[in-house]
Amino acid sequence: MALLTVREALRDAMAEEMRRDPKVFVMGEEVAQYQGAYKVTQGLLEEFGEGRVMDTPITEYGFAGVGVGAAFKGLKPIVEFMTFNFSMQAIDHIINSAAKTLYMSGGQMTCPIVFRGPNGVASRVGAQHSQCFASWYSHCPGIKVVAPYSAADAKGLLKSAIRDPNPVVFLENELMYGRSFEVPDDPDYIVPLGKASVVREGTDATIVTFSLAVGKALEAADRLASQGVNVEVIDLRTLRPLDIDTIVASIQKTNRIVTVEEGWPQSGIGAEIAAQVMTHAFDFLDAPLERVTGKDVPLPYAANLERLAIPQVDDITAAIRKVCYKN
Amino acid sequence: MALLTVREALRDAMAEEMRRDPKVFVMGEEVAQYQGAYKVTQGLLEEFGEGRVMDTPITEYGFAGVGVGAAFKGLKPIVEFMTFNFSMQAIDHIINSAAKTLYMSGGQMTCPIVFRGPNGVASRVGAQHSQCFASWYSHCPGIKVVAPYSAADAKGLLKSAIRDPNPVVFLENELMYGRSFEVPDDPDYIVPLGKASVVREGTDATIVTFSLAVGKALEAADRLASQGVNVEVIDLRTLRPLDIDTIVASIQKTNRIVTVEEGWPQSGIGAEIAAQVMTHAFDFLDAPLERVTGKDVPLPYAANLERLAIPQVDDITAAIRKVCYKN
Amino acid sequence: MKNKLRGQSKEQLLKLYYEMLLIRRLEEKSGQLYGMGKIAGFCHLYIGQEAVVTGIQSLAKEGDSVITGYRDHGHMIACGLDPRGVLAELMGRIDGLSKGKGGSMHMFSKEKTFYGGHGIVGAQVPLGTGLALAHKYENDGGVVFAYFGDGAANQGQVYEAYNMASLWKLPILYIIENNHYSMGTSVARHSATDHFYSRGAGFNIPGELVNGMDLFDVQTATEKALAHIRAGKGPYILEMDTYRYKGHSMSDPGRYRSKEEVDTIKQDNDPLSNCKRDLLAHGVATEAELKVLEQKVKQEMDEVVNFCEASPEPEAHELYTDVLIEDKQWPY
Amino acid sequence: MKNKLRGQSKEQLLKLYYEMLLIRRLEEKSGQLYGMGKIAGFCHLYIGQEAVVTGIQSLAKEGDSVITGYRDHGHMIACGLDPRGVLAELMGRIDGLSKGKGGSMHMFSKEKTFYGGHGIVGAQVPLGTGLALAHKYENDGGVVFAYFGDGAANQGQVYEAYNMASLWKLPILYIIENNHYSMGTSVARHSATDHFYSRGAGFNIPGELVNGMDLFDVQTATEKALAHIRAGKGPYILEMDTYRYKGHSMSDPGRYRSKEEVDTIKQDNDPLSNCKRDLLAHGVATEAELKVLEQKVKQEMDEVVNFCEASPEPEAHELYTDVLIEDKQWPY
Ligand SMILES: Cc1ncc(C[n+]2csc(CCOP(=O)(O)OP(=O)(O)O)c2C)c(N)n1
Ligand SMILES: Cc1ncc(C[n+]2csc(CCOP(=O)(O)OP(=O)(O)O)c2C)c(N)n1
Ligand SMILES: [Mg+2]
Ligand SMILES: [Mg+2]
Repeated sequence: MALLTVREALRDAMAEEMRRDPKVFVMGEEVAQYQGAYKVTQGLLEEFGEGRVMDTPITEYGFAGVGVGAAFKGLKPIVEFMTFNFSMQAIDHIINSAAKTLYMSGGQMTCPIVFRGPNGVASRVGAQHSQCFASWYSHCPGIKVVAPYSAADAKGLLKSAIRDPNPVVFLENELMYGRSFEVPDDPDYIVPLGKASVVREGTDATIVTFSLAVGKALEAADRLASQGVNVEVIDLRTLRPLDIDTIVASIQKTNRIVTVEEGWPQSGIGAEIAAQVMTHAFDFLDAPLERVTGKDVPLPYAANLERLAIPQVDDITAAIRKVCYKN
Repeated sequence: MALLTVREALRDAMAEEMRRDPKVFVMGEEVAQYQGAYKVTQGLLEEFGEGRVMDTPITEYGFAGVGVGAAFKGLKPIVEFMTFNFSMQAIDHIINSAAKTLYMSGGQMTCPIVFRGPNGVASRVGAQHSQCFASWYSHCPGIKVVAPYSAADAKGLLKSAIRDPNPVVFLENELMYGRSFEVPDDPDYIVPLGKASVVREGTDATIVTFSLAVGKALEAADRLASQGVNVEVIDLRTLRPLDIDTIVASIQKTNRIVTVEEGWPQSGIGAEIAAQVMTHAFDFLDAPLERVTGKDVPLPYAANLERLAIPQVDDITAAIRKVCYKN
Repeated sequence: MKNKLRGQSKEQLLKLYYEMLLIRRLEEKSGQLYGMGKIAGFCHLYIGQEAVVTGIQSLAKEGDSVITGYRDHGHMIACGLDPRGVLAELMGRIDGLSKGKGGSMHMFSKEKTFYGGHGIVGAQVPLGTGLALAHKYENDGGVVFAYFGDGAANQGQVYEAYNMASLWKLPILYIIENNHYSMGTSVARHSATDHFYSRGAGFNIPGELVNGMDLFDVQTATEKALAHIRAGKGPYILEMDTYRYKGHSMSDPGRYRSKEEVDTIKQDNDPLSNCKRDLLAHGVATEAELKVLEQKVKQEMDEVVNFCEASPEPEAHELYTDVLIEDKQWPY
Repeated sequence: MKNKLRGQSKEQLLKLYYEMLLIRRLEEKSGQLYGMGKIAGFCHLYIGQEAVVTGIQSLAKEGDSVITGYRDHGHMIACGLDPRGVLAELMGRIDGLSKGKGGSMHMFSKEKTFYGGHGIVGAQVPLGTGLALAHKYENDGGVVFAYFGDGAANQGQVYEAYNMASLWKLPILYIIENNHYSMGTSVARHSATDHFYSRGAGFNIPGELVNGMDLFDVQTATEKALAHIRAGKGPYILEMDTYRYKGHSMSDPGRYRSKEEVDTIKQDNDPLSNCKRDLLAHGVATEAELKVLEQKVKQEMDEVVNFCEASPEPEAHELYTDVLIEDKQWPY
């Protein structure tokens, strides 16, 4: 085990896969000479050269299309969006060109591409730079959607995403880049897409969450433990396909569930889990599912309002207490 | 009352509002000389001239931005997308420029714009031309999202949308354009945004749906009536803000609910309703909510597969029988 | 004047004429089958533009790549694809190139390096540029042929692609099929300029206007452009002045142009007639020989239709296949 | 040489110099406050480019509209906005132009017809074109000034907007502030061409390259462009050759260029020094007079900072306001 930041883990994942497969390359704004706007591609240009680490102009629609075209021809592009907010310019190629073409071609045209970059709220960057795309992308068939929390998962999942023959949307979180975690040394360490992880076992209630909010959920669980409430925390890790089995198994044990996400509530990840829990675990529920989400507003800039807009540990503990009827 | 097609009702709504307010204008591909790709803007060029009915090049990103800019300056554009599939090219302006700017400007910058056009599955046009955007748009704060079924609602809601000071995404359905309904003659007939409509009263179960699927729900209700099951049908009409009160009131009566939508299941409209029903009506539910949705696949072209991919009356009756435990 | 035919052999020349004929007959047949309800949805016919793709693809080499929009039937024929795979797809049958799941606008052939068939106006331009990036990455000498319309030529993504292709010197030929209309909107009403070939100048890409109704003019211009591209000098733009005889898609009554306008072109500047005229004038073939060819195409088309009519719809389970590649080999 | 100052009065000239100074000091102060943690997130300083917006806006008329990207503080000053509204916004306070809810990149003033402050690269170009459409629609004689960077100049939406603006002859001046870098990427590395003004040619829009470090050159070019636009001849492009002294945003260490490169420009071609030199050379003012002005700006800035420090954060309920306009007047 080595202590690595999420940033280093992601970089290592790319570097290892680029060593392993000459068809893997990285493209995006500032990924080469600048070493990445958030330094996630640090050192890649030096090791792999300009031909495989390509700075692009600020033309997301265009370069996402270029990436998809290259993938149609068998290359394995990793397309970095400086942040996923800018993927809105490119979303037509992600959905219409990457996600739908395998189907529209009757299985002929594969598109082994990874779209990655920071997603969701960063810090004080305002409404246009803080959107969470978890719900949008995971709504759509034809792609896989990943959103890791720990550095080990970030590395293992990104390696899986690069090797996966399908288009993968890989949602990172800028505020996680600097956090450190133990990561297995084994360069063949790899985490399967589509499997959630129980990051803390518990018996009284289940929190289902992903990305940065996993940390807040764990903190909430710690606090609740000292109040005698024993919470299980599930890190979804992959949002499409969604690992409902792990969620249902947990509910069968705890009978209570809270979802936590930073994105907007309406038709978010929590909504989908609510619907599936109804279908698959209705009779096990001792309380209605509670959702903790980002507030239903564009993200404000002011420090105090920003804090109010995103889920805090207190919101999570309150939701757990509510489903446990401990008010 | 007059018998009008949805197409005529939409045209009349635009024409009446253009007569009423000189700041209202229409722009989009083929809206003027061609009279609309689906003839929804029939006659507008002749009545209002080139200055107010403007054909655009096929540049959705650009002309959506132009519309938003014009709205910032106080005009009231109606931007037609030939279909909402192409709004993916423009979605950055719809969300980042139109939906978020009022908030980011502390309330200064208004954006009274309507984005309208056919949404979802048409007939045999394949995966790139059949996506339903109900979930994506209704996920986002800062806009209202409307999806009418009947001609009267289409007219009354579009008039409201044009008068509304906020950006409105108005999702029509190509297959509905030719269907006729009674429409009040009163040119001041207008339907408020944000209110669902109980289109059929019933006692045994509730169907919540919108757009074209309302017709299928009514057909299913008819069939079920002959089997002694008395179904209430709610037409949401507006997807954001969602009228949860009408849904909850119905569940308090029927204790059973089925949602029907043509879009993909994951984090769709039905998912949101499931979550809200859990919160607001958990104790009234005698069965878990059932979702009837488009299949989780890109839409196929072949006639037989297309039929299988979208909700049919049989799927709805089966879901109702399931929540009524009549299998 | 012999030069006009560019020194091509009789066999080569007849093959070209045959291909244009095949495209036209296939399109006519598609129109008929559409009328009979056997083809549905959007169906965009290529009639009138046959010389463009036939001329250009006649200069393609093995390993080059092709990509276009939704008006793609002709391009597939020019790529050497069996018309049965095309028509069966139009009819939504399992023997279609996409097993009936794509339809008219969405067909592909990895074998013939034909990369679609794309329904979103302009999308094929960055996608094609990505194919070119792959050719350069693999250093395989291949060139991309990326076709798009005059309407598509206004799309912003085209200019984003131009910039990258030029900056990175990618091997790609951009072909603007200017058929004078973007659906119902004439070029004068959708574009600030009459022509599009010169818009590459702002991105250091040479461009040229070509008579797209003359197969041999198309070939000559293509040869020059390919010399530039294959020499590693980066992209090139050819704007083909051409014309579409039929409506934009099957539902278009075509009120935005006069019958005279269409008829004049059909009579005076039809690409097939032009070619036939040249073949006869240069003594390449006799009227009788060409008649035989025409008969052959007709017969071939009948066989194609019979085959397609007999092809079944995809089985119901196909609804759920090809959404994702189910790769059981993880961790790969 | 008197001509150089374009016959402007002493008052006018000193106002221009004052404005440039004010922008620079405001930006320096913002940098300091950022360092102290009182400003956060993205903050893009305009230092080095002051002559561009000052020169151009000096020729704006009442009723004209302005729009730009995220590097917008200078533009607001040039539009006559109170620096307190700008700095309070940067600090996330209720007296900010957006009540603290927008931040550095998102400020607006309907009163001063300043339409933002937009965070998505390139977005302001179609948005500005829409403002121009509104001016034409209302036939109010107004012109739009739409500013964007060299990096933004590659965005496809720019060309879509060019095409519409030219086709519809909209009253808009497109100003490309070419500061030679798009974040860490030099023009040579992000663009197939060294310059951007000539890309308008493909859309029938005239364009010109201007020394953006010289206030008076900027004014002269702007005057010519505005004459074209106000005569109803449609859009015009001015590419301003300029330079950004600071990092792209506050977190940028600037390793992509040498200290010498930056220092040379600061020393030899600073827009404020250039202006000062001209004012002195033409006897418009003495060193002492300019010193007084500099003192005045310094003092003003101190007052601005004091005001902003005292301004409170928005109240918690503001989290939920301004999402939608709550209009109680339905059916209106
Ligand atoms: C982004 C987008 N907008 C609109 C459409 C609808 N549409 C399909 S083809 C077409 C006209 C395209 O004209 P052109 O590029 O000249 O090609 P042509 O049809 O003449 O071959 C339009 C508007 C689309 N498919 N994609
Ligand atoms: C669509 C989009 N992509 C990326 C970014 C991130 N970004 C912000 S500014 C910038 C560089 C822009 O450079 P330029 O247009 O030259 O303007 P300058 O910053 O030099 O004023 C980038 C990449 C963004 N805001 N929007
Ligand atoms: Mg055309
Ligand atoms: Mg720049």
